[in-house]
Formats: sequence, C-alpha cells, structure tokens
Amino acid sequence: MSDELKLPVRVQLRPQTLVGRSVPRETARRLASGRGRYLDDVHGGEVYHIAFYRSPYARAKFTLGDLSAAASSPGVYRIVTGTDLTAICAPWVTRLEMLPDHVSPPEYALAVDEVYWQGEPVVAVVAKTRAQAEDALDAIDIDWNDLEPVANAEQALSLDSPLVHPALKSNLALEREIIRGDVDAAFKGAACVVEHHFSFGRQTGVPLEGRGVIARYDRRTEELTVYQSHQAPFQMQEIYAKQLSMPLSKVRVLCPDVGGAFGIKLHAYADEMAAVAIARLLAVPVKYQADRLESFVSDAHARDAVVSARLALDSQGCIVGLQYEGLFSFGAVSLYPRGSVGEALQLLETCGLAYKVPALHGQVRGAFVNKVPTGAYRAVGQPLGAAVMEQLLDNAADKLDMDRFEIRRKNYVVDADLVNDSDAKLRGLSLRQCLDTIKTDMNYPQLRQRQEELRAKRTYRGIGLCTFIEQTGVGAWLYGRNGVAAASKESVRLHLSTSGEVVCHTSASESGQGVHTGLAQIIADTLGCPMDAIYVRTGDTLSDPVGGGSWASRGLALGGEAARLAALDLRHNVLSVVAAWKSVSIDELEIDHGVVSIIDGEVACSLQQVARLVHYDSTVLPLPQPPSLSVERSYTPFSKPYFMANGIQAAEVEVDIETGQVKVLDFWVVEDCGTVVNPLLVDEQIRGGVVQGIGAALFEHCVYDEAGQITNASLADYLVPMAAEMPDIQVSHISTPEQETGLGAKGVGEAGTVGAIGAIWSAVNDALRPLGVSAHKQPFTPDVILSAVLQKA
Amino acid sequence: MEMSSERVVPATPEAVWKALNNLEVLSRCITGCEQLEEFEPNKYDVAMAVKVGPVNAKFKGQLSLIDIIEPTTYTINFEGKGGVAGFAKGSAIVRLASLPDENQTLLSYDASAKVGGKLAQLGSRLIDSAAKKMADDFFTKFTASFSETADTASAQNS
Amino acid sequence: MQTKNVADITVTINGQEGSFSVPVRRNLVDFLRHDVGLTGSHVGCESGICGACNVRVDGVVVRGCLMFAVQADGCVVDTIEGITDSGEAAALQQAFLERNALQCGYCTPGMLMTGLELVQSGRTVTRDEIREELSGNFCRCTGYHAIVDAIEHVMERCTK
Amino acid sequence: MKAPDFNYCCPKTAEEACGLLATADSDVRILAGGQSLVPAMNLRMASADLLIDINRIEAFKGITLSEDGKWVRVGALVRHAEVAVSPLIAEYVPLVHKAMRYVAHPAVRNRGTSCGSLALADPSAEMPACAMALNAVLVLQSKKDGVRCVPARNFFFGLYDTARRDDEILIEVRWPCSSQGSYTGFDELSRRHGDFALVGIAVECQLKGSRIGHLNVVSFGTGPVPRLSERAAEIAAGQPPTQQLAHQLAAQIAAEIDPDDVADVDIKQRQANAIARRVLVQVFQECAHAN
Repeated sequence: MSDELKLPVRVQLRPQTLVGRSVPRETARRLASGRGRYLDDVHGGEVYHIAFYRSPYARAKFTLGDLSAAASSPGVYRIVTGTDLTAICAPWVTRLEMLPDHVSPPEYALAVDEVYWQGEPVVAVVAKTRAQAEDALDAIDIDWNDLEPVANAEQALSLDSPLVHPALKSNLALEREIIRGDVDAAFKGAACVVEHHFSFGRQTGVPLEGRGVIARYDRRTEELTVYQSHQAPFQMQEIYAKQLSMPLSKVRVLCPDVGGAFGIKLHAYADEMAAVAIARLLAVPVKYQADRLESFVSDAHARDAVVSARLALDSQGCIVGLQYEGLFSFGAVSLYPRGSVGEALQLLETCGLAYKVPALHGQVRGAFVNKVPTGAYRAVGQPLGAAVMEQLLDNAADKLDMDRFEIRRKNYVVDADLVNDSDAKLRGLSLRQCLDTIKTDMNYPQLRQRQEELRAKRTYRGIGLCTFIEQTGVGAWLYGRNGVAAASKESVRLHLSTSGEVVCHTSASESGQGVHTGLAQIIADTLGCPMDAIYVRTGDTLSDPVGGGSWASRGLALGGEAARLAALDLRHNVLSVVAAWKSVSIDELEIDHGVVSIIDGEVACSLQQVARLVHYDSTVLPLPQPPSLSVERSYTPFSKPYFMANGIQAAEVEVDIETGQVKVLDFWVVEDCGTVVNPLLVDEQIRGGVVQGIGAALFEHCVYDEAGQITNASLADYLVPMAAEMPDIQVSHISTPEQETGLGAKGVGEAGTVGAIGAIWSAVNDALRPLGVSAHKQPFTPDVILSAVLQKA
Repeated sequence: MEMSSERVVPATPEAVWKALNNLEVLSRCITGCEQLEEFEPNKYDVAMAVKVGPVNAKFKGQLSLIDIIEPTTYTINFEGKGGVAGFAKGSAIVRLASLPDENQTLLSYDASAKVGGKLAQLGSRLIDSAAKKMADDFFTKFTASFSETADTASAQNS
Repeated sequence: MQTKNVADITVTINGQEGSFSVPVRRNLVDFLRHDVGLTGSHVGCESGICGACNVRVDGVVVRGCLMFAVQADGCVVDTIEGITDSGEAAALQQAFLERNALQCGYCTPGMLMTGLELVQSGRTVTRDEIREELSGNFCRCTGYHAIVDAIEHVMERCTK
Repeated sequence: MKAPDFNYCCPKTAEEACGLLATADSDVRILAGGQSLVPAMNLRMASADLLIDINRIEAFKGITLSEDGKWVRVGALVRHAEVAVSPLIAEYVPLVHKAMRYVAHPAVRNRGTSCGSLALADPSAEMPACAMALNAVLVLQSKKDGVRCVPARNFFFGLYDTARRDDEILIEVRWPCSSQGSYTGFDELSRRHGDFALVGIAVECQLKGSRIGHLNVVSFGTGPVPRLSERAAEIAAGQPPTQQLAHQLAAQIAAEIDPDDVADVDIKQRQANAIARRVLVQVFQECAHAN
C-alpha cells in the first residue's frame, strides 16, 4: 500500500469561512472581566489549608523533634509527616522503558529521614487558614544533620563525588549519543572548523498562577475529587489512583481555568501528591496553593546545561561534520512521570536537524544533583539545539567571510535529500521560504549598513538569526513506548443537543492558548453551524473523552483534527436523518449556519429540529434507529512521530560594552505551522514564546550557591521579562499544510521559545564580534557581557 | 562570603585576649544578643535577634571557640537556626599582634558566613553586605569597649 | 491608644459600603477575594512585584498584597468586577479581546487596572512609555505586544 | 506566604505616634507606604509586635515651599507619584524630579513614600542618593527630643543604618531649592526598568561664572550607603565644565568604589565610570549651553 492510501481522504469542504480568520476569543471576555475561575476561586464548602515545612538544606538527614507545639498552634487541625503518608501513598519512581539505564531514586510525598534538595517538603501543617498553617511552621522542631550536597553535573560525575541519593549506584542519570558518518575524517579534511562553548543557565517556568490542588475524599462513596491547576488531568487521575490504590473510576480530576502552565503543570509533584494523600488519609477537604517562594523551590526547573560544539565545513561553506557534547544538571530525582531527560534528548535529536550534516557525532550526559528536579518547560531542549547550531553557523560564516543568509540557505535540508523512511518527518519544511521572507521583513541590508555606521561610533549592534524546527503534536512514540501513562492522542466528543447547541467535550485543554476558539472555528466550518452555537468544555476526567491535555504543541494539530473528524461524523449523521426524513440523497443536502437545506435551495430544517426529532420523536423518521447525534473521535500522528513545524527568527540588539547591558531593539519571526486556524491567536502566542526565550537569554536564572542553596527565589530577584525591556515582535507566516491530516495544522505553542534563545545568542555575539570576543553564558547579564569584554576567565 | 579586616585596639594584647574570652564582653558586642551561656568550656548557647533593614530574624544556636592559642589567636564558630527563616553559619579567625606601642594591639580577623533556607533564597542582594556589617559591628563594639573601660576607669580614678 | 489584631472596618467596594471584621494581618487582596468574594483580583507573588493584585484605592492603583485590609477602612476600593460592571473599563476590555491581549487571563485584571489608570491620565505617550508604565505588571503568556497595542489604541481614541 | 500576626494602631497625630513609639517595649515598626515592609512581612522575613500606621496623620501630607523660599518640604505621607508630578519639585528640586522616573512602578509609586525610602536607606535606592547630593535635611520627631533636623550627609551610617533612632519618626524631608546656575543629572543602570540600581549617579553642579563653583557627585548601589565624592568636588572646583573633566571625574568616582563592597570590582568600576561619565557629560553640556 502506498503512503498516500494510508492517509485519510481529503474531504472537500464548502468554502471555509472561519478557519484562517482572526476570530477574537469570545471566551476570554469572562477572564478580562475578572470572572475567571482559577483554582483558588473554586468554592464549595470549608477546606483546610496546607502549608509545608520545606528543607532548608540541599542534603541532610533529619530527626523530627517535638511536634506538639505546632499541633496545638491556633487553627491547626493536624500535623502530617512523611511516615504518616507512606502508609497510604508509596514512594514513586520514574521509569522509562526505552531508557533502562535511567534509574531515578524514589520520591516520597513528604521526606522521610533525609532530604535531597532545598525546598523539599518535609512536614505538612493542616490548618483552618493558610496564615495559621504558616504560623505553626515556626513551632516545628527538626534536628538537622547536614551533609555535603552535589551542586552540579561536573561535580556529580567526578570520581570523589558523594552520591546525590543513597538509592543511586551512580550520579550519572543519562548517557546517549548519535553517530552518523565518519566525523573524525570530516573534521580532519575540513577547510574550516569553528567551535563554541555554551552554558545555558537553569530556569523555571513561572506561571503566574502557582500550582495547587483542592482535594476531597468522600468516605461514603469512596470517591476522590481533585481540582488541580494542571495541563494533563487524565495523567493525574491515573497517578492518584495508582498511588492511593484506588479504582480509576473512583478518582475524578478537574482542571478549572489554568493561570499559565508552560510545562510546569505537567508533572506530579510531591507537595500536591501529599495534599491529595492527606485528603484521603484524614478524609477532610484540603487546599494547597503554592506561593511564589515555594514555587521557586518546587516547580520543575529546566535547561541547565553546558555544551561544547564544533562544526566542520568545506571551503564553499558546505557543512561536512558536526560534533556536540552536552552535560546536563538534572535534580535530585527524575521528575514523575515523564522524567527529566527530555531536555537532553531533544538537544541530542534536534541539533543540526534542519541542515544537511553528512557526518555527525552528538553526545549528551545528564547527572543527578541536589537541586530541584528538572522537567519539561516550554520547548524542552529544542532551543538549545537551535542556539548551538546557529551560533556555529555564524562563527563559520564569519571565518569564511560568507553571508549569514547564504550559509544557511546553502546547507538547509531539502526534500530531495530525504530519501530514508526515518526522514519522513522532515519532508515539507519551508526553510528557504522562511529565510527569504525574514530577510525582506527585517530589511537586512539596511540593518547591516546601520550596524556598520554605528560601529564606527563605538555603538555595538548585533543582528541574530535562528532557524528552528519544532516537534509538535507529539504522538505515542514519546511516552507511550516508554511505558508512561500519558495519553498521546487528543479527543473530541460532539453532541447535538435539543437546543441546537453543539456541545464539544475535549481532552485538548486550555491555559489561554485559544484552543477552544480554534476548535469551535473548525467545528463550525465543518458542520455548518454558527460559532456561537458551539459550547466547548474541558478539564474533567469524568465527562471528557480521554486524551493528553495541553502539552507539546498539540491542541489544534491533534485536537483540531479530532474536532474536524468528529464534526464530519456528526454532519454525516445529521444528514442521514434529514435524507431519510425528506427522502432525498445525502449528496443533495448541505448545512450552513445551522440550517439544513436541499441543494436547490429549499430549507429542510434546522439543526435543532433534527436534534428534537432524533431525541424526542423519531416516529416520523423512516429509520429503525436514527444515527447517534453524539460522536467521538480522536487523533494521534501515525505516519510519523510528530508534526514538524519550522521557521526562523531574527533579533537586533545593542550591547553597551561599558555597562554590559543588552537591549533588544527589534524582533522578527517567520513561522510555518501549516494551516493557521486563527492568526490573531497564533501571532500573540508566538510572541509570548519569543518573550520567554528573550527572558531566558537575558534575564532568567535560578542561581545556586556552592552549598546547593538557591539564592534568588523571589520575583524580585529571579528576573522575568517585563514590558519595558521587550521589543515589538513582527510575525509573518508561511503555510505548508501538514499532509497527514485534513486540517493541515501543525502545533505552534513552543515555536517562539525554540528560536528566540538562539536569535539572541546570535545577535549578542554578532555585536561583540568587532571586539574579538564572544559570550558563552546564558543569561547574558551585564556581568557576563563585561566579563567577555574584559576577557575575564 | 569572606571578609577580612583589622583594627587597632587601645589595650595590651593580654587585656584584649582576656576580653575576647569574657562572656559578658562578647555578649555586649554581638548586636541583638539576647542570651549567651556557656554550657561546656568554650561552648555557648546563644540566642540573638538580627535586624537588617526591613528584615528581622531570631536565631538560636551555638557559639564555640576553637583552635585556641593563647594569647594570640582563636576561631569563633557560630551555627544558628532561625526557624522557617533558615539557618546561618559563620566563623572568624581572630589574631592578635603586638604593636610598637605596647598599650595597643593589632586585632585582625578573617570571617566567613553562610546562610541557608529562606534567608539564602531571599537575601542574595544584600546578604554579603549584611554579614560584613555584622562582623564590622562586632569588632567595632569590641574595640570601643576598651575606650569605654578606659573612660570608666579614669572616671573612677578621679 | 488601643492596639488590636482584629479590626472592624467599613469599606466602599465597587460602590457598595460594607462593614467587616478582619484580622489586621489580612492583606487587601486576600480580604477582597476571600472575605468579600471578589475573586477577580489575583495573587501572583505576594511581594509587590507581579501586579496581579492591583486594585484601586481612593482613586489610585495600588498593590493589593502590600496593603492591609485594615488600612482600607473608610476608603473607596474598586476592583476589576466594579470597573467591569460600571462599564468604565469596557473600551479597554474590548480592545484587549480584539487584539488577543490576554491568554490565561491571570494577569489581566491587574493589567487592566494599570492600563486604565494610564488611559485616564490623559497623557500622550509613546509605545515605549506605555511599556514603562506596564513594567510593574508581569504577563507570562503574551509577548506584551498585544497589550501595548490595545492600550495604545484606546489612548489614541481618547485623545481624538 | 502570609504575614505573621501583629497588633495595629493608627494614630491621627504625630505626637500620638511618637508617644506610642516611646512607650513601646517590644518590636515596633512604623508603617508608611509599606512597599518594603509589607513584602518582608508577607515573606515572613520581618515580624512586629506592633505596627504603627502613620497613614492617617494629616500633618504628614503635602509638598510645600517654605516661606523663605529656600526649601521644598515633603511630608512623610507624600507618595512617590505625587513627587513625580509635583510642579514645586519639578521647578525647585529638578534632581529629584529626574530621579522619579527610576523609582519602582506606578502602583508602588502610588503608595510608597519619599520619606519611607529615606528612612529605610536601601543602598540601591534613588531618594537617599538625591538627599546626599543636595544635602537635604531630614526632620525627625520623637517624644523625648521633639523635632530635630539632620542633614542627609550625617544621616546615612551604613547598611540600612541611619541617624534615626527607634523612637523617632522621619516626619519630613526638606529639599533645598536649586539656585540660579545649578544643574543636575541623574542616571542609573538597572537590570530592568524600575529595579534596584546596579550603579547610579546623582549630580548637582553649581556654576560660578563659566566655571564650576561646586560639584556634588553621589554614586549609589556601589556600597552600603550612597557615597558623595569629596575628591571629585575638589578636582572640579574652579574648573570649566568640559568633556575632558567629565571623563576625569568619572574615572575618579569609579576608582573610589571599595573592592570589599562589591563582588567584582572591575565590572562595577567600569559600569560606574560609564554612568558617571554620561551623566556628567550631559550636565556639563547643559552648563556650557547656559554660558
């Protein structure tokens, strides 16, 4: 069977009226009116509040002292320790079947006898108010015996390093490589070899709404209900059922409005697990909402890698070989359930992937260290891969005296080269088109000219470019094959109600991306109903069809296709009813604006009438059983592991070589995410991603001292990008529809972040080039820039 | 965080050494010291209230004198717990040297300090300056205590 | 003078006067959210950096987390719910929607508070100045670009 | 993070407030704008047995010009936002007017006060630096001593350490009015707009004829207190305000940074040099234009 036959037949839709249009997100009106319902806004009876005593040490043994003073502190209901919880919630261990060597230490809901990172929850206070719970923390007596912590990967892998955790045999958490062709030969014979060293600082996601849960256990029905600010409700349902030894059907997880997530709310955290276990143990409703201080010492951290890379080219600027080696500092455990390895593996896989690289040797290692566990954060590893490759290309262009656009264009992978089955995912990229478009958008020759003129006045501007590819709508190969219970598909269930409304339940959840508006556009177009007749609901394991949730840029790429398929099914069922009723053929019917009409223009009925007939009075229908007006469809990529989106970003910066300050003057993005369902929503989401990338490159850094203490765990000291430092960002699109789906959309959620980091690296080092120095350490703080300028070690 | 300094104390090395081992003197020179009690030779239970700008914290812990070489040097070690605020550790090697004027002594110190928990998480911008200030304050008060003693002595004599 | 840790206060919130008994340590935004039930103002950092809790007290926008509720005794407090119901923020809210100047919406009430104060100042400002004025409000989702667009649009319309 | 419990009172007069301070035998804090104290309390890095809220003391309000026209008085309850738009400040204290742009963010400026900032004496804050440059007078009141005035240059002792005693309230700051031939400049380097300064420079230059009569250059963010450069004043006195002099003075300011006070002295000096030079060049240019 040929490839084409495996793909679904493209259905000829009537001219689309909504998909592709900038439809404002009507559901956001509620949010803009202060009527959002985030976790802390969920009411429903009195709840007890939880505050955690968190470890002040990166590594220590402890003995709990007298807890009676805390227990008798005003408002306190109970003090809960690790031992209390172990009885009903066993420790969990992250395992990835494809990586049998990746052995994580077990993680407990509350620490027992020993702690492995500063901020690890040790004791929980359950009290009437959060303030009273915090009051009682002061009365908790713990005897600490601090031990030497392992502060970074270099130390962790040194011969005399202590182990991060007694359950480990080695601190080495991951070691993988990719080899293709003869790299040594390529480098030996190369006309030009360039290298660069990269340090990508540790970061975290900082969703503005902290993580949190409200959990209730009903002893009568033995049901557990958990409201949680999370991206993947079905994943959490599985985890709670497993950890608390409950039937899956007795656990319900609901996600209300989510105030930002970015991968941070994709994991299972000890504090949240503890809160849910406490609700089960004490059978009282409890609430835990992480405050900002504890978010910094418990939310997944990310990046934290040093990379050395070399690129070999021939005299014409064609790449002949690429070599890179990355060393990652993870945390004290591998974050559950998806692991901490993604950052390293995505660097390994994506570095240089947009280019023809005949010989390649990539290597990554990751080590456990006594810090907050690392995990998925927007774009996972891909920004590092892009930054490394693009910086090398700049260095090469400079050495070969080539134009930066030319060296990229020349080396881009093109479909004609992609002969192997394994390369299928790379077919249909629009790298050159994006390159040409951005060159025009940014008026490159003029920028270069201005740069030259200003250099003469000792003003140092830099122009950065970063080609990127983005793995979107990731399917079952990533987690399913690793034995991780995280759904790889997205699902949509449509129900035509007797009011004529189309109720859409979907697993594709929202934290503001506008997925639901996009789904409504697709459903409205496909089914032929007005958008305001569509009611989209999500975030409830009891009523939604099973699916992944909101991660890996999947909402519209997968959820959108599921919606399209479901709408087609519903349309077919509706038309079957009307065809039978009116004794016409289905082909003679069409639906538009919620009205079914016969092709000659005669209106047959409304969608509401169809629903009322089917649900209330099917006697008029010459059908033994009318077809269902509730349909459910799912989608997961099948011909490839994910849908590859691509694009390019460019930045213009000015580096003040006296103060070390970097100012971003301008920013451009050209993005190809296939079919753009809603440019208004896509554009600002890209911009938001860009800003997170600029934040990473210039500001954001979890700074640790040598004792494993984080020293900037507040929003005053962990600098997030604010409006004044961010540029306007111009976004353009190239649209190469995804061939596997009828919708043709690829994901876009992480695109901005994937390319922005590299664009800033490229621009900053372009600015520094006339000084003969370069920067190697992100974020590019004034100290980092001036250390480079002053050539300090 | 490392800091070093020295100052000239208006007293003989013997007198300075005696003061360095005098519980009452030490307790007066530690800003915010609420308790200093010897529980075994050269080991003290200590409680202090530290206030730097908007921040205040109470510490309970132990102060010990080690590596004592009478009458020229010892090391003060401090370890204190500040409850949920975290912990602080500090140590100072104190050295005495005679000066040409035998009624003066050169006191020098190398001090270091470390904090952990919430203090470390939140204090980075100013923790070094704060530690330096506390060390400075201690030795300033210590040095000043001799002029006070001298003043009191002369007052009594007159 | 009497000192106390619980206080009786009278506050006019969104045009309606009410009396409450509050622990003096209760900050204004917690009071509004949990004692009054106005959950539109959000809590992001509780240390005055993020601006999610911005509310208006006696006509000026302040951090709801850096004022104790007891300090609002006798004051006029306006929240996002109030400026929505009164229609005062309608043009700005509409501009936010049309430009997709919000995603998760958590920062939005605070952002609108700050934006509205700027709009109502009657000043003529550049895009850069709008950015400076917004620099005490953290948005993690958008790229700020759309927010600046929305405020710029409304300000231009006001001055026309 | 929720503030620990405390007692609260809200006096209506300065005398009442001073009386409370005088009789307090425990940990008492004055609550003015609260933009530094309240976050510290929320984080439980600060606690108090009693907060004395001075926000209802009418006498602490207002910006006024003294009768003799020599001072602009800013009361303890004047918010940064009022200072920023005050015509009196703009006209008579242009240095402070220029500095306001760098002070925090709108919602914080609407609540935070000049006097609170001076009393706190954060080493990276703008108001203490301006006070040092202009030698503003800080007025303290207590039950014991009544009212006493302390010149700014005798006020800042060390890190968060000032001449204000625990029983005193900083009731107002008196800014000296700028005179004919006075030129000012202010700039700072911060990571982001409104953040604490990494390095900042406040300058007041008094021309005498076409030459510099006196020059006050204050650097801040470079040590525990804002630092007034006496050496720079000596070098500048009697000199014409040239670019060359600006460069020389900037180098002097940078050289005065104590390596013990900063993590990396080379970097801090380079930054201070640049900011100082830029401010001085601009101030001297204005001086030159005036001539």
